[in-house]
Amino acid sequence: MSVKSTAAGGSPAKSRGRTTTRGTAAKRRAGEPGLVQLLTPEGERVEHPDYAIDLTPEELRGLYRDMVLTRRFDAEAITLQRQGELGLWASLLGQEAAQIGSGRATRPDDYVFPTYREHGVAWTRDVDPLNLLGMFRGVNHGGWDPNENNFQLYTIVIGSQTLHATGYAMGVAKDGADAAVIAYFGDGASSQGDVAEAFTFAAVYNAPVVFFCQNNQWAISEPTEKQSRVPIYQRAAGYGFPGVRVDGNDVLAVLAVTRAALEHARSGQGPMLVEAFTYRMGAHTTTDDPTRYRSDEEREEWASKDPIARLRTYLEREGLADEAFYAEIDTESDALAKRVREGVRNMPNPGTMAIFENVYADGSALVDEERAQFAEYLSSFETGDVETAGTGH
Amino acid sequence: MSVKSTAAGGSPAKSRGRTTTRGTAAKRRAGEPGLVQLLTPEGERVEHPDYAIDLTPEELRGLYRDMVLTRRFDAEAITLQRQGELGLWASLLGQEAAQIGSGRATRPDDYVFPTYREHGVAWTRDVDPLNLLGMFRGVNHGGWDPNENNFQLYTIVIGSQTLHATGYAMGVAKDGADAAVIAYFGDGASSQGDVAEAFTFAAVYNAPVVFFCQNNQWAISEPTEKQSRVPIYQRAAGYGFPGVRVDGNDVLAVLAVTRAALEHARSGQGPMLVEAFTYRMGAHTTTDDPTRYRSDEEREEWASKDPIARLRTYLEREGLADEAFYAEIDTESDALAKRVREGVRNMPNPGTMAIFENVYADGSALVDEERAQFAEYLSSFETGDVETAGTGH
Amino acid sequence: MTQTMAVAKALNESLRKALENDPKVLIMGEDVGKLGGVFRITDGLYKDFGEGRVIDTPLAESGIVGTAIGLALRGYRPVVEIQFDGFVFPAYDQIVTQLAKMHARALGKIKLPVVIRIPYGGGIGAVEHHSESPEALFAHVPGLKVVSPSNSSDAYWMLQQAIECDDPVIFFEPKRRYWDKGEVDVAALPGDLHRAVVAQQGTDVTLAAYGPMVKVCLEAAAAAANEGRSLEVVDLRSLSPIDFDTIEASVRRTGRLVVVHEAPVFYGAGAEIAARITERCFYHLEAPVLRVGGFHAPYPPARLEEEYLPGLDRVLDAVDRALAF
Amino acid sequence: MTQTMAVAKALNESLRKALENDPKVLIMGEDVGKLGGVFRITDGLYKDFGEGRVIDTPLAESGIVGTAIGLALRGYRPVVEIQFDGFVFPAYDQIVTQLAKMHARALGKIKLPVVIRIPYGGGIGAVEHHSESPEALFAHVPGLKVVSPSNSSDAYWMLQQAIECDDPVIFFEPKRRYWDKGEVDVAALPGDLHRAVVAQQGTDVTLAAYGPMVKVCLEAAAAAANEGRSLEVVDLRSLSPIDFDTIEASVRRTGRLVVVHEAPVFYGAGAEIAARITERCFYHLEAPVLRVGGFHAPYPPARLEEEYLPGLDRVLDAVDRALAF
Ligand SMILES: Cc1ncc(C[n+]2csc(CCOP(=O)(O)OP(=O)(O)O)c2C)c(N)n1
Ligand SMILES: Cc1ncc(C[n+]2csc(CCOP(=O)(O)OP(=O)(O)O)c2C)c(N)n1
Ligand SMILES: [Mg+2]
Ligand SMILES: [Mg+2]
Repeated sequence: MSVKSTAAGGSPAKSRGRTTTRGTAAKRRAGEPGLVQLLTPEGERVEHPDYAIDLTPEELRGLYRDMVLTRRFDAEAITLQRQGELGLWASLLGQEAAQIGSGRATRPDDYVFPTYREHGVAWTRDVDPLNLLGMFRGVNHGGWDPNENNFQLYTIVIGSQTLHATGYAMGVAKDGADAAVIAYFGDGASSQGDVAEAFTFAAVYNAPVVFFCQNNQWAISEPTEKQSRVPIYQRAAGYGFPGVRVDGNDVLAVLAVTRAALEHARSGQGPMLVEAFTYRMGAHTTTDDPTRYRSDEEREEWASKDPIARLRTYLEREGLADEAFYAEIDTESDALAKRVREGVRNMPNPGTMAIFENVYADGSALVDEERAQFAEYLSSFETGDVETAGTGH
Repeated sequence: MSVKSTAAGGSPAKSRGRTTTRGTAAKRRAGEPGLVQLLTPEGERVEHPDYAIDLTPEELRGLYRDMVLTRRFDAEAITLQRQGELGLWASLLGQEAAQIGSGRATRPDDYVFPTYREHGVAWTRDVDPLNLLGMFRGVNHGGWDPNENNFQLYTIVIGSQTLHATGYAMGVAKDGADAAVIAYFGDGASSQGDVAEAFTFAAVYNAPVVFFCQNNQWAISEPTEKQSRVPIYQRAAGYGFPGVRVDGNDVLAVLAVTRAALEHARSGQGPMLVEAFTYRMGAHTTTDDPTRYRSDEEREEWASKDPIARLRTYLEREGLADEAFYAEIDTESDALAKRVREGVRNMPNPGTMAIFENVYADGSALVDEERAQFAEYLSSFETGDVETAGTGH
Repeated sequence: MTQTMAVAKALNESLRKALENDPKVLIMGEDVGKLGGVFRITDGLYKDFGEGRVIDTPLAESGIVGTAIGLALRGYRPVVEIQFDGFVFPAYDQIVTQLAKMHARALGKIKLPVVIRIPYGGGIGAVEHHSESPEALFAHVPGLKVVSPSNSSDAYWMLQQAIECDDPVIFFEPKRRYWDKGEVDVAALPGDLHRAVVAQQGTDVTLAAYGPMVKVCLEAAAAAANEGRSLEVVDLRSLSPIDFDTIEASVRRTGRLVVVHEAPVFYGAGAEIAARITERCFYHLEAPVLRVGGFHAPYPPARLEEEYLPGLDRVLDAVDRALAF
Repeated sequence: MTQTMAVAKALNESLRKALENDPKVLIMGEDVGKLGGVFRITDGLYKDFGEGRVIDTPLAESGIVGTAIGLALRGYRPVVEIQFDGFVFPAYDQIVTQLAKMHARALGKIKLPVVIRIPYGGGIGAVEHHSESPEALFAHVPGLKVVSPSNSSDAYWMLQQAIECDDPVIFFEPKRRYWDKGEVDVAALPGDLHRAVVAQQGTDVTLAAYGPMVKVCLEAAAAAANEGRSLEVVDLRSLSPIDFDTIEASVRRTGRLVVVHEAPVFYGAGAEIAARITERCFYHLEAPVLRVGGFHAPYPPARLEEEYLPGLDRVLDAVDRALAF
């Protein structure tokens, strides 16, 4: 297949005016050129000249299952947050196709660098969902072994992981390994200097990395227009590699495009940027109140493009799954939710002295000293003036 | 007779050039797609469909004079460095057209944000050349009043001034002022995250700023390929504004393109990127040894595109200046060199207590305390144990 | 003219007043517009002053501070919000190499009246990067002023003063005190922005703290009083410069000093205070200056922060040790 | 096996040895390849090890450190060069929020063996940003180790050890000592990277210094000896952690301590040392710990640096004051 870029130089005469008023989402997005789509919002299968995909019914059902279970996991996490079991949750609601499609495009040897919202991608990498909950519960800052599933820790500082991904990809290339790297980031993150530097390094070293931008239209309260006045995928061309925009609510298109991009990288052609055009259906996190900055209509309009409903319509129309299949997924979902619920509730708090663990790999006399002093201090409560203990240290 | 670029169509253009060298010019431009040129290396006047310029003989002579005097100033600074009068010098040799052409395109109300090499631009802004030498002599870090000539202080941290320029331009737009801002930076700087963020802010706020990249092919020892695998001007499109590459050794083209870009900005159309394709003929700075990383042939090839020789050929061919003119410039050059030489030699060292000056605008008790203590310490030498004084404090 | 308001509200009113008083004042940051900031410190300002004065920026901290510098050069007085302490570092280069130095670079010919507001410190049960106390990393840098209010009145007045100051001011807001209420006299003439105040008089030991820890120290003083010990609490308010005179005067009375902050002790503000006060009060100190603060470890996950953060007991333990010396 | 070489050469040989010993070691930075670095510390390495091992990077410090982190995650051991002290700040975010914290974030399951070499300090007559001493801004950050050699032997061995260390190490090179020659025993087993050493024994006052200031202190000790005063000089070598035991042992002997560094005194390393040593040696100190260092002002233009930098006289003045206390 061919990977196209959209490059444009130009003279002042060709400059593009800037929209000062925001129309509805539909109006803004209507007629977006170059959006790769293989399944319409109405669940109709369409073809694209550059991106083809041919999946077995089983594979199609697998994608459906992935998305449903991911959504169920996400919903359970929101509930657990409301119940006080988690301190915070960043929901992926609405972004299931972007995450499952791209995650399923990766091979085991590929390496994933997520933000803090890639629960669906983690699912495709066989990361135990409970691992994702530790930092949101506040028992650790991540804590899993990234090398177990080639899935790096969640990274909160916006954009910084794109550089780690690029460096990792440079290493992959050095090793001559048959693998690629994928770096997730958001529309907001596209403004960070680190992301631009990652583009530069990846291009200059021809690193096998796919930059996967989930443009979910919002960076907390800021619409994408606050980050860029042209579609984000176009940025790649200016750095010398191809960019493509895919319907991020179309799991087939995301899978096809990401596969092609990863293959592009793996085969020595260097980096590629994929912009998955999607929508954050929920709040930014559980502490956010999106009613302060966006309209119900916009949300409703995107609800009609729901990635799961879309695939289900297609499966039903084509008769690719029977009732037993859907029933089984319901059962699986309940089991997953139960496991997550119980797992979180039983997740142990770290011991106090964990504060001093893993600051250094090779140890530090300073940490040793502070640990010893603190241990002595704590033990003073056991032996002596217990009456003041417990009111906070 | 009409001389047109083979790379671009457009309306027939008037030409003062001659047919005899047409092939050469066309071939050169064909090799560099999109390079705007109005004067060939052979001193031949050509037309460009998008950028026209019509200068009086006096204006043409003015540009020549600017370039010659700038070069002379630069040469004198190098000499002064060799003589130990300056600690360092960053020569602009070879970049006179890029700087004079762009600087002369600015209007008095426009504002310039330079790097550390824009001696030619400073010249066009009527900044006293002696001001530029303070930091290289080590008597200050710049020290002139940027608002006197709307020429900001030299900035050494690569790329950071592009954000200041963008913020300033946002202010210009807020004020509804009829002015534009121009930010200089190098090919190396194009890799800095700050420059990318400046592009983003400028585009999102439609700020009246021209990003002027002098691609002099080298960032110290690193060729441009270490910064980008596509021409730098193309980066603009991905941020939603126009980019253009101009022959940076062609003062007419630089003037025309920068004028258009500034007018684009001033007229509310937002930012623009100009890449001036030029060459650093000398060392990066006086401490650099370019023989370690680049070839004589390269330098010689670029010498044949010299910006000053090119304009002189044109002036001579067209009979636009007489011997008296050239003689006068020689005299002026000598006078300038003399003034600079004497000015530098007589430039006073700052007094010791200047260390504590201008740390804060509103003062600080801490600085006051340290100043007082140091003054007391210094005065102890006057009164008592003078024998240890003078061996370094 | 005294009103009761939370620290967050005091900051909000302070910004409102600044926007009203001076058309050159601008608010900039991520989500400061329609949303009113993740802590609602800018709530209502976008609505009342418009997007020309209250500016939602791209998600790029270096860009925010860098363009604020440019706006300041143009004559504006930008008040920048960094969303959380842990996200100031992408802007660190612009702050340290440009904002802090430009006035000196110009030999005083230009001014950089930029305020950078940073909600800081822990205690709100947040995830990584949302609970840090990086103030020492700014106080060490010449050219910056660093302050932190501990209560509503100081929140209100110190922010006004920071905005009026012609120097760059890093304004650290104690985020876990945002909801604490206090009296604000909006008509009172404020004192010097960089003066420390004795928040509680006492005779036995001086506690020096700032921002979120002042409350802890006041509680410690109250608890100690029950045991018959009289602690003096100095609210430093300013971390660069530091009002050593006020601390010195207190230590000359009490003979003992404990410095308390959330930031790691190692190379923290307490070190500077201990060093300088020991030099000034060598013969008045009955015990070495002791420090209570964060450990040399990344800020821990939320479930450990109660153990990690200096509280009443750790402060009183240090008081005990100072008295036992 | 003892050879005489300049500090710059010792660093070069050390890098060469590291590249030879471990195929995972990489050199990265601006102009480190063909040019051999602006100070020629990587001279010849590009030629001998190729562009796969000695990597000229785009001009972007955050990118350099950020990709070095990625390479470390892939199993490499990048040794990064920052061209000058004043240019490390664009990388500060990656260093502080990622490099320093990732090991803890993973509960120890991944390691970040990245060395960041920074030529630092003044005295070479350079322009702005080329003479700074930002070490405290790194030492305050948990998760980083910070060291600085003062002589050829330490340059050679400490760099080896930093590269072998599984933690991120910020390696500050005293640029004005690059050309100072010294003995290097390339066969000697090195001591602990974080141990301080007594560089000169004495009895009256302890001088503690690191990097470029060690030489000044040794000269001060020699000058003082002529006046019949015996100064002990401790070369700290490591700034995080600090070997307080060695300093304490010295101060228990001498009773007096002067800490010397180029960095601004305010919130500098001297503050931490003064605070901790005063706590440890309260009854042994005959005078408060005194500090000699940079002022709270931007590093001045070159023509003022001789006045600005702590020299013999300022050190001896502090010694006088310590003895007169
Ligand atoms: C450097 C930095 N600045 C600010 C934040 C606070 N913050 C967390 S998420 C977020 C918005 C991110 O938007 P986007 O990149 O579009 O990702 P999304 O949350 O939509 O998935 C912000 C501003 C941060 N985490 N890091
Ligand atoms: C942030 C930063 N990193 C490194 C340097 C050191 N340095 C000074 S000039 C230079 C090369 C700049 O190249 P370019 O941007 O092409 O400008 P030119 O010197 O060619 O005009 C470097 C690396 C610096 N000044 N700032
Ligand atoms: Mg988003
Ligand atoms: Mg260059």
